[in-house]
Amino acid sequence: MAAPLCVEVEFGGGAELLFDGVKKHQVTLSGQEGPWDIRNLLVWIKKNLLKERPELFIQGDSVRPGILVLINDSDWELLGELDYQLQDQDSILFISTLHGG
Amino acid sequence: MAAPLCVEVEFGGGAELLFDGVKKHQVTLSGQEGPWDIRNLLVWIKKNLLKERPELFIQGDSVRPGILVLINDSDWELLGELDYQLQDQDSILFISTLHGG
Amino acid sequence: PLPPKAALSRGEILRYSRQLLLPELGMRGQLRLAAASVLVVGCGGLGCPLAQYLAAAGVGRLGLVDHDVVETSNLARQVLHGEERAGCAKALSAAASLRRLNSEVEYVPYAQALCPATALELVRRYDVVADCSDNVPTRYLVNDACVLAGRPLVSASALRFEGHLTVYHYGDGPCYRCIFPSPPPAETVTNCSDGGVLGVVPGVLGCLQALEVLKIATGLGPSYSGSLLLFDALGGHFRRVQLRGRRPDCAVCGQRPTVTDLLDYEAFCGSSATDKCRPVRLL
Amino acid sequence: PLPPKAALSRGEILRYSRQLLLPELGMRGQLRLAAASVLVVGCGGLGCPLAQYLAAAGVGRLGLVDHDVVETSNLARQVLHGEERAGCAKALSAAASLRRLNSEVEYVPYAQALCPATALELVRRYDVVADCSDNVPTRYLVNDACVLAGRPLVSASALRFEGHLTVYHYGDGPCYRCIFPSPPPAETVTNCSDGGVLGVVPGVLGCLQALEVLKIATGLGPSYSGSLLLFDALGGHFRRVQLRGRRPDCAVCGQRPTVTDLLDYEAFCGSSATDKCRPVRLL
Ligand SMILES: [Zn+2]
Ligand SMILES: [Zn+2]
Repeated sequence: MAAPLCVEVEFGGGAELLFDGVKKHQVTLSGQEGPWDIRNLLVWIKKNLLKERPELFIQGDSVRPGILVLINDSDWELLGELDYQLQDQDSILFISTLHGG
Repeated sequence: MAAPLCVEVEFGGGAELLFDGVKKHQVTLSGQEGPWDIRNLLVWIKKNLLKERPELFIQGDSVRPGILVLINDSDWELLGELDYQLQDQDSILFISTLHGG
Repeated sequence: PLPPKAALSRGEILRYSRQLLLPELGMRGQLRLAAASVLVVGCGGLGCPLAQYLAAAGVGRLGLVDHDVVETSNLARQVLHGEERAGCAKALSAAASLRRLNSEVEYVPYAQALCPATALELVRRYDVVADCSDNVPTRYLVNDACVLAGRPLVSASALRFEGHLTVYHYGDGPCYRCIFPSPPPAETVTNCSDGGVLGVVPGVLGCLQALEVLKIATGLGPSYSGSLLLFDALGGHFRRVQLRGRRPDCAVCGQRPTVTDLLDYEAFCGSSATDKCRPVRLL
Repeated sequence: PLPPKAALSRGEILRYSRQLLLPELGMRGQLRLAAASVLVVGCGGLGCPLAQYLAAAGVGRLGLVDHDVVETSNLARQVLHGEERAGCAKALSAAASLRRLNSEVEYVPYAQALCPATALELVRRYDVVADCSDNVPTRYLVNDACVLAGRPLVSASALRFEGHLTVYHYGDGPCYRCIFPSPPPAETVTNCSDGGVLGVVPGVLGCLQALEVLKIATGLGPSYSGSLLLFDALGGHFRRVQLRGRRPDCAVCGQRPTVTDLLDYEAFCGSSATDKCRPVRLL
């Protein structure tokens, strides 16, 4: 049984508009059987934070194309993507890419 | 006898030109009788780092007017100015104010 | 200050439509902006991009102060002036260029140096002041005039590859004298003619300065009151540092001010606000 | 690419004197800049300030691509165009304004959309490309053309109060497809007409983008290859995040590329590069 975790979940680039316009969320993830990874976190976000139209944020078990995930300010691709195991006090940032000029 | 300290000393805004153009200096301050404070650090900098024209950096026992001192990114005035006691791994930034437009 | 504005014309609604769409700004913010006046002190490397974006955004009135005339060596950074403006007063050149971009803004060019005899009266006619000047006496003069007139001051500066930005005298925040009670020795002051500058560095800073002005004028509030932004263009680094609060013993904004009228700032600083033939300085 | 330049004229030395004073740039950097050519894709909110500072700094040749014409609703951020340019092609309007600022630069306006049939040939004529476009198909098209032609790509974007900046396909750094292998669903894409934008936000980003172009063109090297700058104008926050490196399995810059020619990017993205009457989108 893993201990509960506190993480900061942030949204930007417009992704926050799916979360009532709130950019920063302090999130407590309760202790559970296995460790918390990004895959679980996405399920948790969909259930607990997403206010509308989940298909604009989640696609399958990952984020939709055009959303970049940053774990402690580093591209999640460097850290195992969905399999990254969350640590206490991690900061997870979901940025919707901008295309405007 | 206080333990030796490692601090980062940085110069900017043109103050680095008195230090061979080097902006960042990793500095080890040896153990000494009393604690290291900014007053001592200035004496140390004058003796060990300053390459030319100390009067453009130091005036009396302080920095000359127009140089702003930041301790871990906070104005030294909030932290006791010359009397601030250095901690290991502190970052001390000396910024010469710019006036160009 | 201008009278409040009740509504936008159809042309204005079209022109500002992309800003009106922003819920944080919207019609309310745009109307505040249209009723706001901004004094730009210096139409050089900072003043050009700043005035450009303030005019484009639809500020009501822009005062443009500069005693200088356009020279070829200005054109690598002072983007409102063109080649055919060589020899023209910068304040007039800036106003002419801005009018092409947005003729609905009122432009008031002052082709003269800001001087202690008139600065206070001038600053009182505006809601927000942007210090885009290039010398120490003017920076103290603008600061003291803003404190005495009760106006917020958005200040930026740039030299070589570096730039600084902060907001003075806003809310409980410090003024320039709170941070720098004494002027620097004249021999330590470098200007752009001596030290050089990459033109786009004041470009970045002037845009950020315009953003702070716009946030103050629309009621969103500034981000850099009581903190200072340091920009290092070579490394692409931005760094925000925390400044002290207002000093109770500040000579101009403190509890018992000793500066209650504008002074002779050239004497105070030991340097000139307009002389361009200063000796080469080291720093 | 332009031929190397051996020396500056007396007029150029005067014009660029403040940059020539910078030891990191100097005569060597200025000559490299004078021999450099930059393709600006999009003459809107980003392209205007970018082209302005590249022209002012003395880049040798500036290509200016935009299929669009100037409208009143552009003027709150597209500062190179003026009121009297309404209805003119943006590429021509930009070139005309830039010529007033610096007639020594060669301007090549292309008043047409960048399209797959000609983009590769066009990009090959320039040393550095700046993506100042406003839609997804063009961003993939510019990226693929830069990778296939072997050119560094300085990319910025802005919407509402936010902006992003990075450098693609420079050294070992990733390309746009390395980061975004699949295009976003069309219904998640917001442009400035739908979402709004504060004009000075693309102003800040366009200036920073120009700075990256200048550092590449003068040999100083970029600061944002492999990292991404996030700017939040409401909070005044800058944040640099670390991106992945070049992906060995990238479809265009990887070890076994499947994209070896330019494609139909509108079909790939399911959206149009030029249609301005897209339905309102949420994100
Ligand atoms: Zn004060
Ligand atoms: Zn790639």
